[in-house]
This record gives sequence, structure tokens and C-alpha cells, in this order.
Amino acid sequence: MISPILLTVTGILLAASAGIPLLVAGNPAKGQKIAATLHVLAATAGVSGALAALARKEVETWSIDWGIPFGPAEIGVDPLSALFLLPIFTISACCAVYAVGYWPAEQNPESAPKLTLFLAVLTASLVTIVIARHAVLFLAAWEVMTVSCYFAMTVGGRRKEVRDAGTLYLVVGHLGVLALFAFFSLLKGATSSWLLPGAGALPATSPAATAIFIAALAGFGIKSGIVPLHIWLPSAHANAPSHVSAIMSGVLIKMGIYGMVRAVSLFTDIPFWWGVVLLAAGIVSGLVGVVFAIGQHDIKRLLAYHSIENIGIILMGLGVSLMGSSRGMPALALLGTAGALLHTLNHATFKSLLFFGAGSVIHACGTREIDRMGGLLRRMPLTAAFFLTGAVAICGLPPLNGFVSEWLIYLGLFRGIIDADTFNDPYFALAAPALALIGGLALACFVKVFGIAFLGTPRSDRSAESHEAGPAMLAPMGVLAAVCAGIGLFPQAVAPLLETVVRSLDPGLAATGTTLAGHASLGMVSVVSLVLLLLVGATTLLYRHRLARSPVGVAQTWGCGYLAPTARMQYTASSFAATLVGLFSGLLRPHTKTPLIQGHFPKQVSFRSHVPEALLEGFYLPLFGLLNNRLSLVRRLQHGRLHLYILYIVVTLIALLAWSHFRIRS
Amino acid sequence: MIALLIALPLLGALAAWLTPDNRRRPLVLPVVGGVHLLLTLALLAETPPPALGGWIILDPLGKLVLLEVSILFFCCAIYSVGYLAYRRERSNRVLCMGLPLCLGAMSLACVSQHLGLLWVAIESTTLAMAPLIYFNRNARSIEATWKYMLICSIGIAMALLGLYFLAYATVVARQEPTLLLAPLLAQARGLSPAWLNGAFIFLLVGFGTKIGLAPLHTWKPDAYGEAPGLVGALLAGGLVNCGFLGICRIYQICLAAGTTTFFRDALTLLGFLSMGFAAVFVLRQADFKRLLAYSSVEHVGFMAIGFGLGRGAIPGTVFHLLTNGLTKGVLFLTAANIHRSYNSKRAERVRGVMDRLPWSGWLFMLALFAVTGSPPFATFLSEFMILSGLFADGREIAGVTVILLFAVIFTGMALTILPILTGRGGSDLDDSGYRDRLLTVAPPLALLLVTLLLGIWIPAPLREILDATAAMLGVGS
Amino acid sequence: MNTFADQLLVLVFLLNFMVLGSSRIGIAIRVVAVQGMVLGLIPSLIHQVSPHLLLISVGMVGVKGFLIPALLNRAVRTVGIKREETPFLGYVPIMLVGAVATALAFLFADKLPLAPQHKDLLFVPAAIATLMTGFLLLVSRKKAISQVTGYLILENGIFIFGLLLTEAMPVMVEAGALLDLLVGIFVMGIIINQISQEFSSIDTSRLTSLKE
Amino acid sequence: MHTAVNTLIHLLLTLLLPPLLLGVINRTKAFFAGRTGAPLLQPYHDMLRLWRKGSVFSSTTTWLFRAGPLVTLAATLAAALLMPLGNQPAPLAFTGDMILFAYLFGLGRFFTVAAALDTGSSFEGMGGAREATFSCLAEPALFFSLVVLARVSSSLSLSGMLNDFPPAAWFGSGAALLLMAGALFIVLLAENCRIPFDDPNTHLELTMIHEVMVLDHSGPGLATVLYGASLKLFLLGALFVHITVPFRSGNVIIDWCAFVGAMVLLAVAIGTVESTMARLRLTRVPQLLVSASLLSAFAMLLVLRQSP
Repeated sequence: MISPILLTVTGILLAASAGIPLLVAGNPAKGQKIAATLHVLAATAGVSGALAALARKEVETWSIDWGIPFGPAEIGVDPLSALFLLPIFTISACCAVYAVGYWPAEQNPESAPKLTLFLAVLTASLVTIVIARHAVLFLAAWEVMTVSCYFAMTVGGRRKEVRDAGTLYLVVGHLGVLALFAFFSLLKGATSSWLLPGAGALPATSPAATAIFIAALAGFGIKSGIVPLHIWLPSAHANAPSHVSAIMSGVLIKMGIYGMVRAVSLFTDIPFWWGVVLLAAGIVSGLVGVVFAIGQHDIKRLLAYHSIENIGIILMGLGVSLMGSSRGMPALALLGTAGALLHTLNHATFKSLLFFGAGSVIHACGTREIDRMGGLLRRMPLTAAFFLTGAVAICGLPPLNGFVSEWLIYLGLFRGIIDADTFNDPYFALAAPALALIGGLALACFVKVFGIAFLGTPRSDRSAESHEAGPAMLAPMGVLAAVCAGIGLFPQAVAPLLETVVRSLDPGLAATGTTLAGHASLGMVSVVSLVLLLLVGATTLLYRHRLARSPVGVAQTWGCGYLAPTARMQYTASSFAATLVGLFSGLLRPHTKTPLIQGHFPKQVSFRSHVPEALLEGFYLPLFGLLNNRLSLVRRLQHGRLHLYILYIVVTLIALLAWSHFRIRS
Repeated sequence: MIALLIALPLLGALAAWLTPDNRRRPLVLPVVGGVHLLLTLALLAETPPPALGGWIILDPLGKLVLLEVSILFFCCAIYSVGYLAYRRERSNRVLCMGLPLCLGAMSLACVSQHLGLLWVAIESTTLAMAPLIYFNRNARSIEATWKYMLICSIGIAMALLGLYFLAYATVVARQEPTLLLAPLLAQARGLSPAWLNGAFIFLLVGFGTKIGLAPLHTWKPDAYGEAPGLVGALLAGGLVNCGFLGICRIYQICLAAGTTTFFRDALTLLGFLSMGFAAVFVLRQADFKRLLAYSSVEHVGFMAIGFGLGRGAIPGTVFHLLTNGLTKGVLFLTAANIHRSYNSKRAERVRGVMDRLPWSGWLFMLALFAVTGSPPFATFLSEFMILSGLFADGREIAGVTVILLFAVIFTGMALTILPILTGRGGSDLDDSGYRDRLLTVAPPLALLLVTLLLGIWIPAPLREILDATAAMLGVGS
Repeated sequence: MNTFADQLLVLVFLLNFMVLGSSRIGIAIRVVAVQGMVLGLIPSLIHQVSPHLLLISVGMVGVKGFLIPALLNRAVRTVGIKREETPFLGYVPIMLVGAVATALAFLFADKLPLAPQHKDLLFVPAAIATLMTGFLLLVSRKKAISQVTGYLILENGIFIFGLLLTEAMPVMVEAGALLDLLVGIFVMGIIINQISQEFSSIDTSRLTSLKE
Repeated sequence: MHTAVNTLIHLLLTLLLPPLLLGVINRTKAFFAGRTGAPLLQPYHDMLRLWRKGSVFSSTTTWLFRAGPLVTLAATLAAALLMPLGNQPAPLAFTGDMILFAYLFGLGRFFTVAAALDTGSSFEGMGGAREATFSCLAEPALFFSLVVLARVSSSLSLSGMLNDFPPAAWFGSGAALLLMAGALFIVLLAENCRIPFDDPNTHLELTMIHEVMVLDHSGPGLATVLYGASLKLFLLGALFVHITVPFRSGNVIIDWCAFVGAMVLLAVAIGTVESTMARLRLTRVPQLLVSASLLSAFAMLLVLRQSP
């Protein structure tokens, strides 16, 4: 059987080499196509490698002796790595293909080569992260990922907001890396080795373990955008080129999840409160994310906030699993982890799909404002269909994949509700309705996006003469939509994969004989989904048959008696969300400018409503500003007066002498 | 051969002095630098025996610093040719003399085993640098030079007094009075503790002024800010390391005398002070050369902490001496390019470097990542070694504090530098017509590549040197 | 070591007070010159003459007694400033602080474990006191020239301590002394003249454009 | 055999009974208004007539507008397969089906609202916005109730929850169940846009929710919409009835009859509410829904107190 690592490394090399053609090629268009081809080849190699790794029993690892003083590096593809390799390779290949249509090299001769290069580097580093088993290799790959992503998102646009978003992303990202320094140093202290230990190698009872957990939470939490560490995420996703946003939201922030899963998998007998922390963080991130999303009218910012929401859902799954394993309920551990991991895959697919769709729409309308789109379904039917698929999937609605993963997490929660001594830990019981609320809000939000952007009549001239995206942009969307539908209709197909991964993470699980099939009848879900499709088909046939036999007229939309409705009379995204935004205004702090209409012939006035980055603009920036002002007192010490500088020397001297004097005394 | 190592630069200085032609004179520097580098490599290849009755020995620590200094100087020398080609209007005789003199003094410092000789060498570097800081000959540079001169001279004096105390400690202990390292180490335990302690303190303050530990760093931003870029590079990458050489020698004696605790604590204290100061002043720092100065203060403090907390942190600290010096070279040289092109080093007058000077821009960007300890640069390895060493020794609080300070400093540097690099250039900005040229871009590029290389592969000989140095400084003790 | 040296050291103390109290830069320069000469004489007085000591004495007397004062006076002339403006604390308080410092120096010196042959000699207290005087001048005076004088007095203090080592390691002492002198002349002198060309008055409190 | 018959009955009831509930409700309201009122089977007539009519489509609409009612109906029918009726397990019953049940309604809602927005009319947009807002506020109440049911019956499928729902539970934790029933009733009214949330037969567009969303549907499309709505009422009603009337006789026939009777009673109850209460101001609706969630949350806490 061919070695998974060999395939994966081949994938890395192919992906990394994808940056070169465009730099050297005389014909940019061809160079870009070659790059895309390389990415696709890398994906084929990598995905087959991942599947091979999932298929085989024992984990293969390579040891590389390199010339740095931290011992030989080690790479390996265990089931967890393999599971994350799937989205990394798939999404990056899709991005590369999408870029051909979205960021054509011949139209962007200056930026396209850099963008392609950094995407290639980004892909390679992402893959390296999940197969790295050595602290230094991991950190190196991690930093390369952060930095190359920074360049990928900034080389495209030179506008100020792009640069600011990039700076914010970079600074916050670097803080995350520093937290990881602490994480790995502490881990070294615990294992006295720079290699990542196997699953369940460390007892989680020591204070050191707690420190490691906190460091991991900070470092990986920043990357995955847990509230309140998410401040970098919305602007970064919104201002990056759409395919970069896709890979960021689909894969990059998942590295935080990967790290989290990897980190907790190292421990045995995990304290209950770890799970509670993750669950709470999940609920908060989910709610805050979706609530902020509803307030947005920039389509990409909105999608970015939904990434925060979905990260929250994933964390809820992890929390359930930790709580389960610490309470000795293997079923919860299984369902929680499986749900979280599956949701990671699912979110990778449908969120990238949505960002691609948003990209095509922006490409067509030249704006990110939903309120300036409208009526696109007529002009870009395929994009609309794919976007609709993504929207239904991200709302967690059957029969698509989003439902399956959320369903698993729900099962975990409910299992906890009826099994656990619930009054002492009522967290499950509170989490289930919270997840339901998140789902409901997400639904409201995506009906808004799809309805306002694609339905109704065009709200601006640009959207009126918008055009369908090219094949290079449609193909990736088609693939991803197919994946969404596939996982949604036949979830039992992915169950074995998940089970392998979960077992590899929790060796104790196999002993208890808990199986996914035993606790989640995914088969029935797929039956119901198929029945649903059947019913839709049947009703449609019936309806078509009926329409064919009765007169069909076309008229204007019923305007309640008003005969000349215009596009500007349609309901806007802001008005659609108004009630909900009002409900949560305590959190959102929306800036609304309501004009005062007076007189019998009021002048033309305009109404404005905008939801700011409340946490960033309302909390962090003021706080730092305050600190900075306090610090300016210290800055006075460097006043430029020489004789006082000399005084510093004297004081230091005398202070040291006195100190040493007393040290010797005592 | 070692004699040649020191004589060569002096000859170079002489040659520079004799060369009448302002245009051809700078060519002396690369020659000196190149030969010096070759000599250094030869010396590293096979170590020469002690000379001058043990006054001159090339021990691992000396090798390390010598290598760093030599590489840095070679790059700066090549750079200077390209740089001075832009400064034709100004006589470069002093510069072309001062640089080799400084190199000679630094080489001497690396090989001298006699503390007195070491002191002489280090202080000659101070003197040799003074006129170079004054290269620009304007009010600001004279002010900077004056402050540098007076404060460092007081540092010199303090160090001298410290040496006297050390010598007197031998006298009081009725031992053969000497300042040779070997005998001192041998008889350290017998020395009078009071005088020894005084010696440590005065030497620490003296050399601390030299390397710019807060609050003795006050001259640093001024000097680094006003000196030409390559002088700044040598100050931050060369002289600082010579100062640390002095600190390490005292450290050795402490270890031998078995009275390390106070010295270590003092180092740690000053180290944290320095990092704290740097963190405060890096935020909202509009002058990017002063920014680099504070970054240097930060790293000096970081290394002081490394030495001070000792044990597990020592190997990383030793390695950081090397990596930090090289990175500083990249930063100052590229910063000089930017300064030259925009005729300003204020953030508000400099934007869009990536467009105007793509090479310098990218180098500066990468150097920013390197100096803040981002993988895969060697600085990451050294910083991570120190940090993990701290954690391994159970100094979690120190480690976390350092990490927080790093965070603040990166934020400050990024907030000042990224707009400079990626911002949009405008017609309101001054343009001296300077553009990237091979001679002004290749040296920093080379330095960056070395840093990168060391980040992913450390040659076996170098590792031996590092380990030996760490052993000298009592790793694990 | 004889007590004659002690008498000279008493003179050094007095000179310290003079320079602390004097507002006229000219006087300060002259005092420093005299102090330098006195100290230059001491080595050859307390030991049997050796080439090393001779070198030191000649160097000290020549440079500190004549060369540096000459340089400084030239600078004063070019700039045409006569007096230092009042220091922070004013002259009398400064002198009082100097007195306190001297007293402390004596106390401190008694605490120190000295070699028997140096017991009850004035060298250590004189060294410390002069050192402190130098620092006091450096911290309190604003004009560059006065600060140079302060630095020179600081050096003198260190040199006095060095005298304890003259037979132990003469080379070290002379190296130290001579290099300090080099600093004194070569740099201070030159820079002072440069400053006096750049700025109307040599007032380092004006040199404060570089901050933060 | 036995199960096959039950499934058959189940399907027949789900397909045929819903419009009757509407008839009963209207009849009740007529009674309160002192009118004779339309015959009970009137809704059947209406729907059939609409189904035979031709249809008019707005020029702005697309395929999505036509698909909306169909998908909604299909989703509701699929949900019906999960709903146990008359103490008989549902045709499709498995662990976690209650979540699927709730989310199928979500799917229906998605397409109804999308179809409404497709017309590009501000009125229908308004209706869509209200529908989305209010139902996502009703969601937590529903799930708190599901939690309580799961806890009381310690089962994770609707059939288990509702069929094994022990009447004894009413003695054990009657207060809690009463609160929950109240919450569920509010959800029932809100989800089906009955008074006090929405007035099915008002004709002032600005105040409507469901009706205004479907303004532009006509003919067969409208028939589908109406039928789907009645089916939804039927399903949620069944859920409510199972909890409030946990009547168990060993006999299958009696159970079925009891179920139908209970449904009719429910319809009467709704009718009574509609004729005795006034519509709430829209701004008050969220408050009522949130308080429903609080009720059910409180019920949950009460139930959680006694460990199983």
C-alpha cells in the first residue's frame, strides 16, 4: 500500500511549486492555468494520501534530522491529520481554479503573480501544520501560514481599509503565535520532548496541564476567531480577495480547531470544567457571531461573522465531547467530537462555496453592499443556485450537510440531558435551545442575504446588467455544492471516517464498544432526506401538470393598489433585519441616523443604519488608547536632558550598591 | 595570524587615510572586510595557540562574537561603497578610517583574555565610533554624538573603576595581582567578596552603559537615530556584542567565585527594565530609526534576562548574540536606504516604500518578522530557545512577562512600519531620486539569507562553538 | 606610602569644594588643572621612581595640567561665555551635598576591607569623594564645558584609587589613566569645539531636540 | 399487518384531517360571533377550487417563487412522517427525529420567506421579515419543551417521547408540564400565525404576517400554501395534544378516536382564543415569544430538579 506521507509530501511540493509558473511564464494566462493545474494535482495526491491514511490501521511517521538544536523533526499522517488534509487540499485547489476566473493574471499583471505565489505557500504551510509532529516545525509552518495569508490578502488591494485589516490581522495573529510559544514550551516541560506526544499521553490533573490548556485556548482561539478574540476576523475576511476569504474562512481558521482538538487529545482524565469552558465559548461565539451577522449589509462581512458562529457550533461539539469523557459517558465523547469534526468539514465546504458565490456576485455588481444588488437570480442562475445550496446548508437545514453535523451535536446534548445527573450540570439542557436559537437566527440572516441579493428586482444599474460568472468560477462552486448535497443525503458514508478519527483521538473509546451507528442512525436521516426529495419531486410534477392544464397569466406584483412600484420600494436588508437588530441593540450598538420628516412637503431625507465592530471599536481600541496615554508619562523620562541622563547612571549605581549591601546583610 | 587579524584593519585605516581620492577611498573597506572574514574563517577552522603569555586566546565565546562581527562588517563594508557613492559631496576620510579602526578594536576585544586589554579594546571601539556618528555634521548629529560620548565615557570610567576593584580584590586577598582570565578564574573563590561585588556592580554599570541596558540606554536612540545606517548597524550588531563579551567575562568570574546570584538578579532586573522601556517607547514611535534603537534596547534586555535567569536559557542567549546582530544589520541597512530615498525617517513623511524601493521594502518587511522572532528565521530559534529555557527552569512568570512584552513591541513596530511599507506613496513626499542598487541591497539581502539559513540549518562547527560557549557560561549550573 | 601623599590629598579635597562652589568657568578649569597636576605628582612621590611611574606623572601633569585646560580655554574664548548659570540646587546646597558626600566617603571607606598597607590612608575616601564631586558637577551643571570639568574630576577620583595599585599592576593603571586622558582630549576637546561652531553657546541644556 | 394498518391510518389522517381543523376553528368563531358560519368542510371546497383555478404570476418572480410552496409542503409532509399520532409510533421513528422535525419546518420557512422576497414587493418582504424574526424567537421555547419531554420520557425520538409520555408525569411534575404546555400553545399559535400573533382573515397588509407573505400566490400555488399551513397546524397541534391529553386505553380504535376528538377540541380552543382575544401590536409579539421561552425554560429547570 502506498505511503500516505509520500503522497502528502508530494502534494505539498506540487502546491508549493504552483507559485512559480506565473512568476516566470511569459504568458500570464497560461502561467495561471498551470498553477491551477498544479494545485489540482496536489489535491489529487493529497486527498488520496489522506484517504489512504484513514484506510490503514497503523499510523506512519517519518523522522527528519535537521540541523537545528531541537532534535529531529517528525511528520506523520494520523487520522486527525488526514481528516483535515481533505478540506485543505480540496478548498485550495478550488481557490486556485476559481482565481483563474476571478483574478485573471492578464488583467492584474502586477498582483496576480504575488497572489498566486502566496496562495501556493499558504497551502503548503497549511498542510505542513497538520502533519507536523514537532514543535518547531509546527510553529514555523504556523507562522508561514499567518504571514503568507497576510500577504495574500493585502497584495491585491492597496486601499486603506485593506491595509488596516491586514495590519490588524497580522498583529493579532502574531499574538497568537506568541501564545503558542508558551503552549509548546509548557508542553516540552510536561513531556520533556519537542515531539507532540500521542493521544492521551498526559494526565490533565496537574496545574501544568491547566496552563497548557489555557495557552492553547488563547493561541488557537485567536486563530479560529473565538469571541472575544475574533476582532481580526470580520475585516480580514471582508477585505481579502474572495477566494482568499474562502480559504481563510474554510481552512485557515480551522487550523485553530485542529490545534484545539490536537491539544485536548493529548490528555487523559480531563477535568469537567474544560468542557464547560469550550461549550460556553462555543455558545457565546455562536450567538455573538450570528447576531452581528444579521446586522451586516456587506455580504462578505456577513459571511465572516457566520464563520465565527460556526466556529462556535464546532466548539460546542468539542465541549460536549470533553464533558462526556470526563463524566464517563463515551456516547457523548463520540457524538460531540464526530459532530464537531464533521461540522468542520461541512463549514469548510459550504462557507467556501458561499464566499465563491459572493465573489462572483461582487465581480458582477462591483459592490459588496447587499442593498445594491437584487434580482441576480435571473442574470446569474447557476451562481444563484449554488449560493442557495450553500445558504440552506449553512442554516443547518435538511437535506444538506450542515444539518447532519449539527444533528450529531444535538444528539450529544440530548444524550447528556437524559443520561447526566443534569441538575448538577445543566449545561447540556441550556445549550440545546441556544443552538436552536443560533439556527433560527442564521436562517433569518441567510434568507435575508439570498432574498435581497438574488431575488426581487435589481436595486442598481450595475446589478441590472450583471452577468453570469465564467466556467472557471462556476466549476469550483459546483464541486462544493455537490459535496454539500452528497454528505447531506448520504451521511452514513462519512460515518466510518469520523469513527476512525474519534477512536484515534480517544483510545479508551474502542474498549467501551460505543459506535456512531449505535447512537446516531444516520441511515434514517438519509432516508428522510431522500423522502423529502421524493416529495418535492412529486409535488412539483403534480403542480406542473396542473399548471399545464389551467390558464397562466403574468402581471405586476400586487402593490396593494399602487400601480408603479419601483426597485427602491423593495424591502432592504437593513429593514429586513431591523426588528432583530433592535432586539439585540444592547450588544450591537447600531449607529442609526433617523431623519426627522416634517411639513406637508418634506424635503428629501435619508435613513442610515450601520452595525459597527462593537467589540473592537467600543472596547479594545478605547482601552489601548487609555493605556497609551498613561504610558506617555513614562515617555517623559527620555526628555533629552543630558545631566539627568547622567543622574540615571548615578542612581542605578547607588541603587545596585545598596541592594547588594542589603542582600549580603540578609 | 591573530596579530594579522588586528593589524589588517589598522593598515586599512592607514591606507584610507593616505588615499587622497574621495571616490576611490571607500574601496579599502570591502578589501579589509573580505580579508578579515577569510582570516576569521581560517581561525575558526583551526584554533591558534595562546599568544603574548596568555593575553591573547581565541576561546569559543570570542570565536562566536568574532564571526558575527566579521560577517556584519563585511556586509557593511560592501554597503558603504554603494552608500558613499551617494554622499560624494562629503569627505568620507573619517568614516573610511573609523570603520577599520573599530573593526580592529572589536577583533582585539574578541581575542583578549586580559580584562584590562579587553577594556582597552572595548573603549577604543567607543572612541572610534564617535566621529562616525557625527558623519552627517548637523546640529542633531552633534547633539547625539555629544550625548553618546559623555555617557559612554562615564561608562568607560565606571568599568575602569570596576577593574581596579577587581585587581584590588586580588591585592586584598594577598594573591598574585592579575587581570588575566585564567588565573582569576582559578583563584576566584579566594577573592575578597566585598571588593568582588563592587567590581561586578561597576563593571555591570560600565558595560551596561555600553550595550544600552535601561536606564543606562539614554544615548542609544539619539546615536542610532542620527548615525548613518551602516554605523547604526555596527553599533547595534557589533559594539553591543563586544559589550556582552565583557558581561560574559564577568559572568565567568562570578561562576568561578560561586557568587552568581546577585549578578544574575541585577542582570535580570535591568533586562526587564530595558524590555519594559523598549515596549513603552516603541508604541507610537514615529521615527523608524529610533524605533530600531529601541528594538535593540529590547533585545539587549532580552539577552540580559537570558543570562540573568541562566541555566536553560543560556544556549539560546548565546545563539541570540549571533542572530540578533545579523538581523540588526539587515534592519539598519535597509532603513538607511529608505531614509536616503525619502530624506526623512519620520513615519508621516514616508509611505509606499514597497512601490518606490521594492527590494528594500521587502527586506525591511522580512527583517521586521525576523527581529520579532518569527519562524523560520534564526532569531525565532534563539528566542524560542530562551523562552522554552525559562519555562523549563520553572520561570513561568518571567516567560509570560517576556511574551507579553514581545507582544507589545511587535504591535508597536508593526503599527509604525507596515504603513511605511505598504502605504500609498504621494506627491507630497520628498524624493531624493535614490533607488535600490545592487551594492545597497545585496548586503542586507545576504545578511537576511544567513539569518534564514541559520534558522533551518546550523552547521555542525557552529553548533560546536555554541555548545562550548554555553558550557563556558555554565549552562545547567 | 607616606603621609605626605595624604597632605596632598587634603588639597584635593579642598579643590573639590572649590570647583563645586565656583560659578566662573575659568576658575573651574584652573582648579581641574591644579588637581590634575597634584595627582600627577603623587605617584613619583610615594614610590621609588620607575619609568612606568614617570610616564604616568609626566602624562598627567602635561595633559591634565596644560593641554586640556588650554583646549577648554580656547573653547571658552571662541564662545565667549564666562560663567555657568546657577545649577538646579544653587551653589551652597551643592557644596553642602558635596560635604555630605565626603563625610559618607570617609564612613564608607572605614567599612571597606582594605589591604593592611593602605589602612588609615586618605586614598580611598579621597577617591570616593572626588568621584562623587565629579558626578555632582555632571548632574548639576548644564554647560558642556563645566560637564567636561566634572568628567575630568571623576577621572581624577578613579586615578586616586588607581594609585593603590601602582605597584601591583602599574601597566594597568597607566593604560587606564592614559586612555581616559585620550578620551578627555581627543574627543571632548574636539567635540566641544564642534559644538561651539554649531551652537552659539555651549549649553547642553539646549541640546534637547532629540527626545522620546 | 397491525403496524401497516396504523401507518395507513396515520397517512390518511395527516392528509385529510388538517383542513377540517380550519373548518372547526371558523365554525367556533362564527358561533362566538353569533353567526351560523360556513360549513365544516368549507376549507376543502376552497382548496379544491383554488387548485382548479388558473394562476397569475408577477413578472418579477422566478422559479423560486413557484418552488416555495411546493418545498414548504414537501418539508411539512416529511415532518408529518415523524409525528406519532393516536398513541401509535410514527411511520419513521428514530433517535433524534424531533430535531429533524423542527428543522424540516425551518426548511419550509426558508422557502416561504424566499418566495415572498422573490416578488420584490415591500409588503411581502415585510411579512417575510416578521415570519423569520418571530419564528426564530419561538425556536428556543420549542426546544426547551423538547428538553423537558426528553427528560421526562428519557427518550430521544418523538414517538418515544409522546407515546411513552407517562400520564403519571402530570402528578409528578404537573406544574412544570403546565408551564410547558402553555409555552407550547403560544408556539403553536405563533408558528401558525393565529391570533394573537396574526389575524388569518384581516385584509390590512401592513399588519399581517403569513397572509401578506403569500399575497402574490394564486390558484394551485395558493391552494398548496393553504394546505401546507393547515398541515403545519395539524402537526404542531398533535404534538400539543399528545402532552396535554395523555389518554391511554389499550384499544387502538379508541386511541385513534380519542386523538381525533382531542384535535377537534384543540381546534375549538384555538377558535375560542381567536374570538375572545384581540391581535397584539406587532411590537409586543417578541415580548410574548420571549416570555414563552422563559416559561418553558422555567419548566425545564423544574423538571431537571428531579433526577431520573
